[in-house]
Amino acid sequence: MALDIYKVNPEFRDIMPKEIIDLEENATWAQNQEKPRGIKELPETKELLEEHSLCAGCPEAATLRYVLSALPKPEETVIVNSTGCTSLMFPHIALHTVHSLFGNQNAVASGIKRVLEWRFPDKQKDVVVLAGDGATVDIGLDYTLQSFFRQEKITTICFDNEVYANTGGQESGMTAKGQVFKMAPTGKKFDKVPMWELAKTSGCHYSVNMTGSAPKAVAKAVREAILVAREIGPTYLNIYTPCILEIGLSANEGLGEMKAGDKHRFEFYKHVSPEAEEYLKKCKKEGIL
Amino acid sequence: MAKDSIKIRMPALGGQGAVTAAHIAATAADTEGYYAVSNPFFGAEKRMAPSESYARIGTVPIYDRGEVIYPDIVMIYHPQVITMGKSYTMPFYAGIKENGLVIINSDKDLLTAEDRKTLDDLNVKVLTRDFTQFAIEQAGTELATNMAMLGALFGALGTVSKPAIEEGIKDRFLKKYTASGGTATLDSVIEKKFKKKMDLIQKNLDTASAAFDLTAEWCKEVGFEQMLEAPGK
Amino acid sequence: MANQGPAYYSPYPTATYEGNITPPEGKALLLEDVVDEEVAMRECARVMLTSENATIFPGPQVLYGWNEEAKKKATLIKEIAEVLEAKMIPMYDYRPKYPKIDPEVEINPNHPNLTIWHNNIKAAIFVGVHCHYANVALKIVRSETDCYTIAICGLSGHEDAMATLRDQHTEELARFIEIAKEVKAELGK
Amino acid sequence: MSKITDMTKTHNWSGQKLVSIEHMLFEAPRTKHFMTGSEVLKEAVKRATVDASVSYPITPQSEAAHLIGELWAEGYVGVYFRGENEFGVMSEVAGCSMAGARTVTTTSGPGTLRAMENFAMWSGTRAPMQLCLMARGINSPLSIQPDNLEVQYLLETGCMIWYAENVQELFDMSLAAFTVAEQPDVHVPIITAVDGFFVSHTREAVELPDDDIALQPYNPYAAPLPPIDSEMPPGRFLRDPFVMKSNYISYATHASWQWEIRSAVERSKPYARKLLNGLVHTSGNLDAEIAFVACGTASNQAKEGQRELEKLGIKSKVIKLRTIRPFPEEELIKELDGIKHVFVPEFNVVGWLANEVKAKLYGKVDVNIHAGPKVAGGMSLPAEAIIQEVMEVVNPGKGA
Repeated sequence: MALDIYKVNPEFRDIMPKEIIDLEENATWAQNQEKPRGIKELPETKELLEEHSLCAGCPEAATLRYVLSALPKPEETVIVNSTGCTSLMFPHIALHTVHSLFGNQNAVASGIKRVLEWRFPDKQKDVVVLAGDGATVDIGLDYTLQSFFRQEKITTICFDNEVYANTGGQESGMTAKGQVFKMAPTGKKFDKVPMWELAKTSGCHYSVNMTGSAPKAVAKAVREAILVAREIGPTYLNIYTPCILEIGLSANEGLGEMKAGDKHRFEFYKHVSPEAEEYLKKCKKEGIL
Repeated sequence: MAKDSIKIRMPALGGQGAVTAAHIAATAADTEGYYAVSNPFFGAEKRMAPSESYARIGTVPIYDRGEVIYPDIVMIYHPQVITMGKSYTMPFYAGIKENGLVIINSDKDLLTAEDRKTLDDLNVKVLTRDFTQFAIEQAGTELATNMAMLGALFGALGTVSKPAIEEGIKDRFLKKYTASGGTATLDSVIEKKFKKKMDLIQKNLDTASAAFDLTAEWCKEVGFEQMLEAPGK
Repeated sequence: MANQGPAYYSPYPTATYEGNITPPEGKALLLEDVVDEEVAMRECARVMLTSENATIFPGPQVLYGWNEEAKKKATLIKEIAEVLEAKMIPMYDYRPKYPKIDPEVEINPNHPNLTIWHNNIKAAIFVGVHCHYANVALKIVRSETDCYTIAICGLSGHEDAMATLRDQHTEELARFIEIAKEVKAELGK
Repeated sequence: MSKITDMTKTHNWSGQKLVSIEHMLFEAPRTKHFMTGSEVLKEAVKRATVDASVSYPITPQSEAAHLIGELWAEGYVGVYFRGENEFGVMSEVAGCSMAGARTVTTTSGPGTLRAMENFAMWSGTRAPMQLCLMARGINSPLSIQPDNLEVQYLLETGCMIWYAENVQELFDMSLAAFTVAEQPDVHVPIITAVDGFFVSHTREAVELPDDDIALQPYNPYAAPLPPIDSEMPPGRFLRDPFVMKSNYISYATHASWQWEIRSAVERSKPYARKLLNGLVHTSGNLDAEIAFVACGTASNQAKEGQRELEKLGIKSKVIKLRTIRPFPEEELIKELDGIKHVFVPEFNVVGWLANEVKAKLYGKVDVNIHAGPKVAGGMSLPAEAIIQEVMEVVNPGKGA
């Protein structure tokens, strides 16, 4: 039934704007496809994200497009957000989503996931958390980690821009040591929180640190993380999506910044638990990866 | 003149079973046809630290809740309530009403001359007795002290029958009740001690019954009159 | 554009603060009066047939074919539009749209007044809109426009509309069509 | 564990026969039990076809929260776990409720304040869960005693607030609460408050229907917003979007949204009048010139005071407010006909109910409103104290 919520009744097709008809006819819903959805379809198909008000050239906006293109089954996926720049995109995602409060995203997602499992025992509904580094690692750290400890079957994606961007550029726990931001006028005094490692030791079966520079790599990680969360347990993705505004780059320089990160501070890190490893092999065999 | 309702305060030490006793007292009174309410003191009680519970019994609906400030009956479960001031209320008889009753579990008289005068002026009768020793004699364990105290209470009241008390005790130990972790542990210790639940209940009943008789006899001796109206039909 | 001034920035007073709430089961609400459903249906039809640019705003619950009732309702609503000679402008989702809506072709609950102003709509039916967003929109509309609003609701109705019908399912919509046809004939249209 | 698919048209997943709230409250035969407030909440939840509950320990609500866990283990409740702290728990139950579950949780005192940000979010997102609040003191200094100051903090959260006087009322109210909160035109959270310990830990007689019946399940599709389950249009749906002026929209959306929450609370009145047998209950001497206006245990104490005053030849009546949000203004004004002195007994240092009563009656009724007698920090409020306060006002200088 989930895909039916996008089907426009014939009586109203003539009055509906194109973007809505497109969503029904031209988006890559998993149910309509044999092959896994992916980044390659972005140019030809209707995207799940409509126009939003992030800064021009924001790497977060681009990375969200990759994430949405890679959801294994968007029509059965709920995304939980938190306060921050990302929340300016959320109303425009063509899925059921929740904003809630600043920092409580993994708690809300835990409740949603458990109830969806209870209400739909015969369906597979994915719950994904997508929030910034302030929400995930500072104000919401307790709820992030506790959801890992409890082995909640959700995927947590942190768009790590190393700063509180929406509030105007303040230091976060994910800011690099020495960086001067507001509230750290003489530079940050402690190291960047190694959240991907905390995720591993806190029980995540899949934990990745990467940048948003390579769309395919992002899509692959998203897909693997969600599949592992379905069957095995919590998964975590830390994706560097720099705030070009706060580090003084122009709209076309975000990609270069991420590429530089790939070689240095955001060198690819991946932890996969043995159970997850085995499960992913199985997925590959079955062609769902 | 007998009253339409009375309030009972039970200062004790954590682990003595005063909360359980108040619970059973109210259940027994309810069985007898009274309105009855029981509650513990609302604190972070620990074993051997002060602990207090309350029961209210009447022939009219009982609205009053919480700590009993003006009791008709005060039951002291442990000498340390008086000697070490392990009590929420000082002195232990604070607020006691005229013609009231104090029951003290102690092997010696703990009242000062001043205490005695205050209580005499209010015509409050005092029964001091070693109910712990009594429990050991009757049930073979000091854990039945609360049953002895309970029996003493009803012996003094005279209007709640032994079958109703029996009902109250059985209800408490046969049904599943919510209890704090400490109480639940003690429940299981008691159960282990008696091996069989019915054995435990019988010993408790016997202890309460013997204390009932003893106190009823004492009331006659000292001229303690009926305090609470008989329950309505 | 309707009158606007400091008092109109807030949609206060809402109907509940004037003492009006949703009608009891089996009844309808016309302004502050609880009336029989048929009385309200007649009045709704009359207003729609006699007001400038009467428009129906179908919401997501009827726009999409997510269950059998929605599919049947879609057919009936189309017929209502034909009988009432009303235009249809969809409220297809509730997002605060960026950068702006096109008031010719859509209505958005966050600023429904824009569509009403732009199209000079003097009477409108909200149908299939989730109650919360219907109420958010109706409160704005009642304070910022002079549009006569009608809420045809599958649940408990909407006191912030000028007229509301509650528990409206396919049977009730069919009955409304019949009544609208009668009223239309009476009006000599 | 039960499965939701075990539910039939006539029976829920734990095999209980589904009945209407009217049958549950007014028609089903009842038998007498002797239990505490914590135990009776379990009995209510057991009969309420509850999908989900999340718990966290804090005195005095812990026992009620344990017992709901037992119901889950016994198959009566679908989802149950211990959260990390009250802020987390109140977010977890928000997730449960938004995902379409009939949801209940409990908290007390400092837990209420820790979770505070959630309550306005709950009402803002029209999530109709029930919070059973067993009120206690708030820090500092630390106290676990019955004191209901925390209720004042909840008054403007947009949640309904009902106040139960005793164990029996807690049972009946918490069942009615699910039904009223889930009405499509209400559909906001409900806080059923009791004074901790005075109700949670006090053992008294209650009349309960048998436990082989239960309320009809919650229907998340008869709601003012779609549940977050990808099963109801619109497919593009953020449950609680940014609507502030900066990038989109206007002030009007947020304002209208907030008025709508308050309107929803008002719309609960007819349902509550029916299921609670009125929003106020009055007892005592109906021709009196002295009235106590109270809620919760304070109305219990006022009744004790009224009875003692009557023995002294002084007439008074007790007007018990059963709902605080919505505030039963009409009913209260009617009950105050002929009254000269209003006393508002309370278990907190502020006198928040007196403030409420004064604000709501200002300019409408010509009575003297005395903010008291009040006690705080968990003290009892004996009839003796009530009599003294009344005497000082009506019979100054002469004492009781």
